[in-house]
Amino acid sequence: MAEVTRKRDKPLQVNPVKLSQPMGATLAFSGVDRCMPLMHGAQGCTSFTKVFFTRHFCEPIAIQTTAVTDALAVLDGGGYSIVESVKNICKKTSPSLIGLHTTGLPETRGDDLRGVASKADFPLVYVNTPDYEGGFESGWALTCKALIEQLVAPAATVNDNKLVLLPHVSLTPIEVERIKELIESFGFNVLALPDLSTSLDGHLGEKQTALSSGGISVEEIKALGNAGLVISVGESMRESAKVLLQKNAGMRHHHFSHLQGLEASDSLVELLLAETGFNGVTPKVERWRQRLQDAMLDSHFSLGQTRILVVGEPDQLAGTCRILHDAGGRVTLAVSSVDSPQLEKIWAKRVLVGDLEDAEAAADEYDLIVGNCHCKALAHRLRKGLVLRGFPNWEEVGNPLKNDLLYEGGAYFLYETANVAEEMRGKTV
Amino acid sequence: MAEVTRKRDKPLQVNPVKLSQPMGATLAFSGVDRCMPLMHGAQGCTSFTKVFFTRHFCEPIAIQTTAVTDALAVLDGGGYSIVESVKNICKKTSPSLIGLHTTGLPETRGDDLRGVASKADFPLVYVNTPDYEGGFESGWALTCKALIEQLVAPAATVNDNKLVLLPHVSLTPIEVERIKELIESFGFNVLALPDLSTSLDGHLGEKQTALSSGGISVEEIKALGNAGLVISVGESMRESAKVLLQKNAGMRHHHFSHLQGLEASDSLVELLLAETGFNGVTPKVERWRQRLQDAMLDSHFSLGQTRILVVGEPDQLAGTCRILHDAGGRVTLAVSSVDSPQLEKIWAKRVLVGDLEDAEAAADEYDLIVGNCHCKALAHRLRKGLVLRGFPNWEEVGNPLKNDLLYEGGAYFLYETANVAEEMRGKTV
Amino acid sequence: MSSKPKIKDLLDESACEYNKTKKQACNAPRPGATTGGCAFEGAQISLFPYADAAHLVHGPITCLGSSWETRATKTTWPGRDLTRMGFTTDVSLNDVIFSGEEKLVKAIDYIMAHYAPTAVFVYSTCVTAMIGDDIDFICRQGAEKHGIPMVPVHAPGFVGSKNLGSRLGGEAALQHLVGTLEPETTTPFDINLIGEYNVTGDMWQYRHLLDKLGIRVLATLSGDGRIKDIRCAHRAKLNVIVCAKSLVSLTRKMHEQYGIPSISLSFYGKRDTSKGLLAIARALGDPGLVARTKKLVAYEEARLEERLKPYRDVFADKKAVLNTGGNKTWSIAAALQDLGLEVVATAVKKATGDDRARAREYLGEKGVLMMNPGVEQARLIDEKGAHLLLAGGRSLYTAIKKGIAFADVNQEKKKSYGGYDGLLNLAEDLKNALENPVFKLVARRAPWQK
Amino acid sequence: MSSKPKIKDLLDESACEYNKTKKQACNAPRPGATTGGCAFEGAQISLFPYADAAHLVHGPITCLGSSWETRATKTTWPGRDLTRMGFTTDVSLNDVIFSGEEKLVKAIDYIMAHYAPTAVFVYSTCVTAMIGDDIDFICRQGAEKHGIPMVPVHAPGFVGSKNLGSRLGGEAALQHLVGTLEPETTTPFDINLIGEYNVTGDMWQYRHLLDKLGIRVLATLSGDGRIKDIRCAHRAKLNVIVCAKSLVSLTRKMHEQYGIPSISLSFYGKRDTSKGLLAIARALGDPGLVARTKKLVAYEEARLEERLKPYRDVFADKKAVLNTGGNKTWSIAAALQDLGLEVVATAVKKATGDDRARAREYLGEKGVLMMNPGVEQARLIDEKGAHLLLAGGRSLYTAIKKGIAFADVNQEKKKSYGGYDGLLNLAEDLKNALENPVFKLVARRAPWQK
Repeated sequence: MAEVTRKRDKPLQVNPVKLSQPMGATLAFSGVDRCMPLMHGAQGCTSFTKVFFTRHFCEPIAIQTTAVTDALAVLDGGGYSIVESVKNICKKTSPSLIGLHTTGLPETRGDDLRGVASKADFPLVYVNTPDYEGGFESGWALTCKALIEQLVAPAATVNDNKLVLLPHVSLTPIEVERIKELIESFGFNVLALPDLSTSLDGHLGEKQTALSSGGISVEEIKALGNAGLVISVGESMRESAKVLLQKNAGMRHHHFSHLQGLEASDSLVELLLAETGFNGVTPKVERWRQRLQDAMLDSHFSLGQTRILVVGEPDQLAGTCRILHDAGGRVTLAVSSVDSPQLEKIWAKRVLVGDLEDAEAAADEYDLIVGNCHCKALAHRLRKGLVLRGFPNWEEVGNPLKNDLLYEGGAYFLYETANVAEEMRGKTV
Repeated sequence: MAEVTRKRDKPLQVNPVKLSQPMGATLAFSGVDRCMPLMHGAQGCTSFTKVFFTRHFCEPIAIQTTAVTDALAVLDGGGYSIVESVKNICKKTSPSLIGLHTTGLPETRGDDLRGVASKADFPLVYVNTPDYEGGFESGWALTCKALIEQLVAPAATVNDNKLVLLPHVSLTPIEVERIKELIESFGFNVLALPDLSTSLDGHLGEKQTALSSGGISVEEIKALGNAGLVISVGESMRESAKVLLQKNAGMRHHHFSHLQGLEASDSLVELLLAETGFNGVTPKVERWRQRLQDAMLDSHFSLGQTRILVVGEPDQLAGTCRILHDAGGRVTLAVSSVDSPQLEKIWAKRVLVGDLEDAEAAADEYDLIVGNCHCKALAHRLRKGLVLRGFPNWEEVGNPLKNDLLYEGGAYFLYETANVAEEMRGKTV
Repeated sequence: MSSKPKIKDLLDESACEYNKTKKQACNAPRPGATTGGCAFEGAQISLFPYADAAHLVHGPITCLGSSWETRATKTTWPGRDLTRMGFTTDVSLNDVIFSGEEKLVKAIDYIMAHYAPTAVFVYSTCVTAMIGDDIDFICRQGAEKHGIPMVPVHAPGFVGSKNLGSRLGGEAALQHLVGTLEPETTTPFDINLIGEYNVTGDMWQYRHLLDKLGIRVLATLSGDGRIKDIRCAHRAKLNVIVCAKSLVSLTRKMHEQYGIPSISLSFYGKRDTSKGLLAIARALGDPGLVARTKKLVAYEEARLEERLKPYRDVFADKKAVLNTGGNKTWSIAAALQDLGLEVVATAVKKATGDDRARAREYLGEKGVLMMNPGVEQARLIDEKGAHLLLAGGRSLYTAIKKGIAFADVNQEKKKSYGGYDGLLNLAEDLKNALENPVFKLVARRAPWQK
Repeated sequence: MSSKPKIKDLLDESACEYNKTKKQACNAPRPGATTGGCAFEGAQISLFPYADAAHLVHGPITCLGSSWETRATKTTWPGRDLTRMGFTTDVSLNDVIFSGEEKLVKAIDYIMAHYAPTAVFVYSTCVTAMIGDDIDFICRQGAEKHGIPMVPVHAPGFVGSKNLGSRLGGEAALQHLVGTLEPETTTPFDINLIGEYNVTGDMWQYRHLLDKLGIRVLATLSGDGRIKDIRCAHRAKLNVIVCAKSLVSLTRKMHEQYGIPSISLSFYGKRDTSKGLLAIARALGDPGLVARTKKLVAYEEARLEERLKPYRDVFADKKAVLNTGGNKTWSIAAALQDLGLEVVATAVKKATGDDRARAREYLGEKGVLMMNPGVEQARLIDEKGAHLLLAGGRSLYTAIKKGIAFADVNQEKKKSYGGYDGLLNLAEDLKNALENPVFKLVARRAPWQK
């Protein structure tokens, strides 16, 4: 499909799109109810991460640091600072889970996380997420996998009405909610792991706690083993699905690369129809499909003459590029933060593992950018249209409610993009 | 509340916001299933109206004209051209209703509409909507009233589960749908009159006809008389509610000035709780209320420093100004297309019946504009932010799906407005 | 003395060779079965592009409220672009009862005080025509008071179609503006462009070529036009009617009054643009100019061909069905052919006899002239194996059902398709349509319908 | 020779009078109970505003990937603003195993080839410090090769807090830049601004006043700074530390090495701005300058008062509770008082002894210094009848519960509150908060909860 350039020939990142693996882990733990994500490393990683997500979600973010310091860095081996952290966290709050994840520092030192965790006298899930490997998407995926491996109880029977949804990191809270809603309309009891739709969706809670509030509960995670069906969304989540299936031989699994656009949405519905034997959907779903069809037609003329750069995580690129392509958008370049098997399947002329300097160098290939707020300076400098998507978006409020998925979200996304494209053309004419 | 200037001291409209009464009538008839709106006047009024709505909704618009001409204009008295029109329309299609509405021409001439209509051997509702009186909002409201007066059968019993919703002209299709959905979640069977949510919501239908497709059916209108409850939204709809209540002494009526913002949304829910005796709402509604609260807080800092001009129809202004005010927005000026009792209740510093020249003269009173696409040139010239709302919006696709109402729509509207305000400030700094 | 033109005379316009057979249809729209704009709209179309003049609509709000800012008629006028503004007296019931004349006078004064235009057009509309407001008198008075031309335009909607309105607009300009001023200089190659409204900048696609040839556009009616220029239009050596049958009577009168000959042509597509330029040169009667024009045309055609090369592969062996009306029936067909597409059918239902003849000429014997396109087009797509349907929005569904590409010929255009360069825009848009997967995709059946 | 500063020395900084009692807390953050940035962030903060220098972060992606474009530190640098760019070697597992030095060298070469900065700062981070990459050597080599200063910054996150990092950044500048160039001219009134990062343009709120007084800003560390200026900083007559305790050791060393005295002040609020300007004038020791400054201060204060008039009514009798940390504890309090608000309480939990003393000074005996603001603030709002809570985002819920206005003191600011003019911005924002109905409204109970 696309011409994929994986190998970076640059010795550095200039204006990076890439985000770190431990940050993905933090976010995944934020989708577990009353969890305290505990980042193992120097205090700065945690501080940066906290500020990053606080600004993106406009919500207080629960997270703590093992605050590894100079002296300890060499001597400790991780045990002391982790044990101390757990102690100090529990002094102030009572989390249902501590989500221990590493940064590059303890990994370089070679901390024995498993050893420390095995001795913890507190519910704790650990995951190795050095920031010199992988990225945001893999950090989230590894954490999801760790949650399954370390928490889910093996089971022998299945509950056919119970369905586990494994969403990739770039799905917004509202998007996860909408997938759940669609599946629920077929009579399933859906559990998303992780589940940001009830934790970071931007709601005014009764009171503030220092822990994540909302998300899937630890008890629910433990009991996932008897779900009849597992649906993973995004290439990065395949591995999580695999380990979940190892918990119960009776589980069945379906995978979706993404859920954007008519075809992908149809596939999910088709699967659900097949699984349930239903012969129809709710009138609402039916209506939104017709609206997406109309949105595709209403936006096709504008998008058909628009050359687009999409910037983001691999699984995010897959869906976004596809829906744009389907409505005629000419995705001439997709800049991916990291490498992924997903890249080959992306509907773009050219896919590049790169940074925003690379995007800038290709400026005459596109008219409009879909990407995070770091793209704003770029768009401004190059006079391109901009649709803000992905992490971070510090320029806008309301990020958790941006829905580009399935029939409804697809319609809105196409309208928004076409409108930005026209606005941009109006300016440059 | 506001300082209201009703009297125009100008002998003309310069860059008008005002739209004509017959156009409001056309739109109202478009919310009746398989109706053919028939505008009585010269062909141009119809042609302008058709193009206007086609571009706004991105949909083919069903409408015909009596095509009054020079010669006939003086002689005919309306009878001939109306009867001929009905005949010609029925040659090609089989409408369930013909919606006859006038323009200034036959009204000036003094056509006896009632007389002609009484002799029609076809289902026909007529309404006098000269364009030298009233405006868009009153044309819609008069039509709704005419539909009730001329179609609804009087009744003596009521069905407590049946509820009639009377929405004002500026509510978008999706907004009407969302009101219906909320009310339906309390177990009501809701019928909206008119109902654009199923006709002009922008869906790809099975096949195209020359008639409106979707909307409330004529049979349903005829049977509205036994509804237990009537809910009118917008000052302009009070009269329609009144005539509906005359059809059945057992009906009860509740009125809402608008349904934007936390308080108004709460009032509707409160009413529904009281009427049904339910002691709670669906988890979804509950969640969206929390999200609206959060949106108010997330947007308050930005809106609190933003001075806003809102332009539109009176009932539209009422809701939009209120939700902005509630989140701290400083609505310094509201420009209304026409006069209305609603104007006194508008949450703005100053309300003016006027045009965009008046708005331009007050340019240093605001930073951001909420208004129709005619405001674009203004915003561009004056370097103001712009949130496109109201009729017409030819600059954007997807207008039928813009939802600013109730908890969910309110949250999205505040986020959108705050984001535009910040974007605007970022540019001018 | 009223400035109202005699409608019947205009309808009987002798210069319109197919008029005899169509008079009835032109004349009386059928109630309940009519589409298209009214005379008022037509008059606005023909006069509105004067950006230095105020266009004041004397009527209720429908006439202007629904129509201002709908036409992208571009201008180089350095002052405030009055075509992007809307002025209307918005007459009320009170005015209907007691006359709207006082309001109109005040409105003119207001406009003069605030916008100082170089002229004011006052458009009567159905209601104000019926109540008998004397716009002739008011304009005369206003012109005297303010010292600029004020033009009453008598084209209320009820007198007839858009087409008729355009003629009425032209008449008003002829009667009140043409011949009221003398140009500072004249040249042997002065022409007027009549009926070119510069929508989306169409005129600018060829005007620079006229400049290059030394042909001066003295005045336009009315694209990127100036009031002072149209007032001098009687000194032109040639009237060039651009794709606008409706103004034939205007040019005939100018011939009668000022001895200016006229030619009618189109700047749509490569061949017609070339033909048009040569026709002007020939009509101006200078052999040197004709030679220069031939050279220029050859150069421009070669340049265009070069730039069309990337599109050749996309269009090769592609067949199109065209469903539109009027002169688009053949002018778009010609442009499509210029791009290398085969036009297998074109609708002629809403075309004049002249247009049909031209369509036949361009399509050849094999081409189908559809008299009932709504029914025929679907069948022809199958029979001919067409790849592209160009039609109005309602036909989109036909294209989707057939799974072929669609282009909306009525879509409000933002870029010009005129002249040589405009053809590149058309090529780009059609390429985008042909390559757009949406038409096939959107036809997917829903999972629950399988 | 390593350029690594001795951390212990910095922590023991004698110029910090409250240090003795707080050493432990400064030194070791408590695992699982620590907030705030690391040394790397602090170093970036203090050096990043040099827009003409490239800031290359040698480490894995977390350090820069999450932090670039987060600080609105404004500049007048006419070249490409390098503070709005992010450069990082993004070290991989391979680099961790085999050393990242080669990559770093190439990265520097790349930056020089593509962006030609006037200097390069190379920041070590936890991982690259642990694997022992020799950034001193690489910078030395790079400086020789490219002929510009290359500054190794040894502030990996694990050495300590943001505060310590700022000192380390300052040390790096002192060691590698200060004194490496001579200014073209000097004046008797040359000063350096130390610790002013011109965030949101704070510095520009008073810099024009210094200009007016004839005080020249020779160099800044580092707001709107230039590399060539900081290299000449050793010729200043005075170091002015702006609201930044952390750089006290730097100025002490500059005093020792170059004999430059220093003063510490704040430009926040009316009184402190005036005091600050006068302190500079006095420290420069010129009676004429002092007299001029007094006059200017009087003029500016009067001008400010005039412009604050419209706000007086809004703030009259309004009481505020302030919950923040560090020097904001008293500096914001002072500014609030300047606006006419009564500050009934301020949090001192996260303040130094010096800050607490100042807070007491500003609030007087009646004011409450909160040691446990999380618990105390809600009670104090009731007791004192406060109208406004200024705190971090988490306290918003307290304000809502109490139905009073809230202002987020940690909110990422886009406009400056500094100097006289900045106080007007603060006034406007607080007026907006006090008048905003949202805090009361959002507290409405849901209909189903009534």
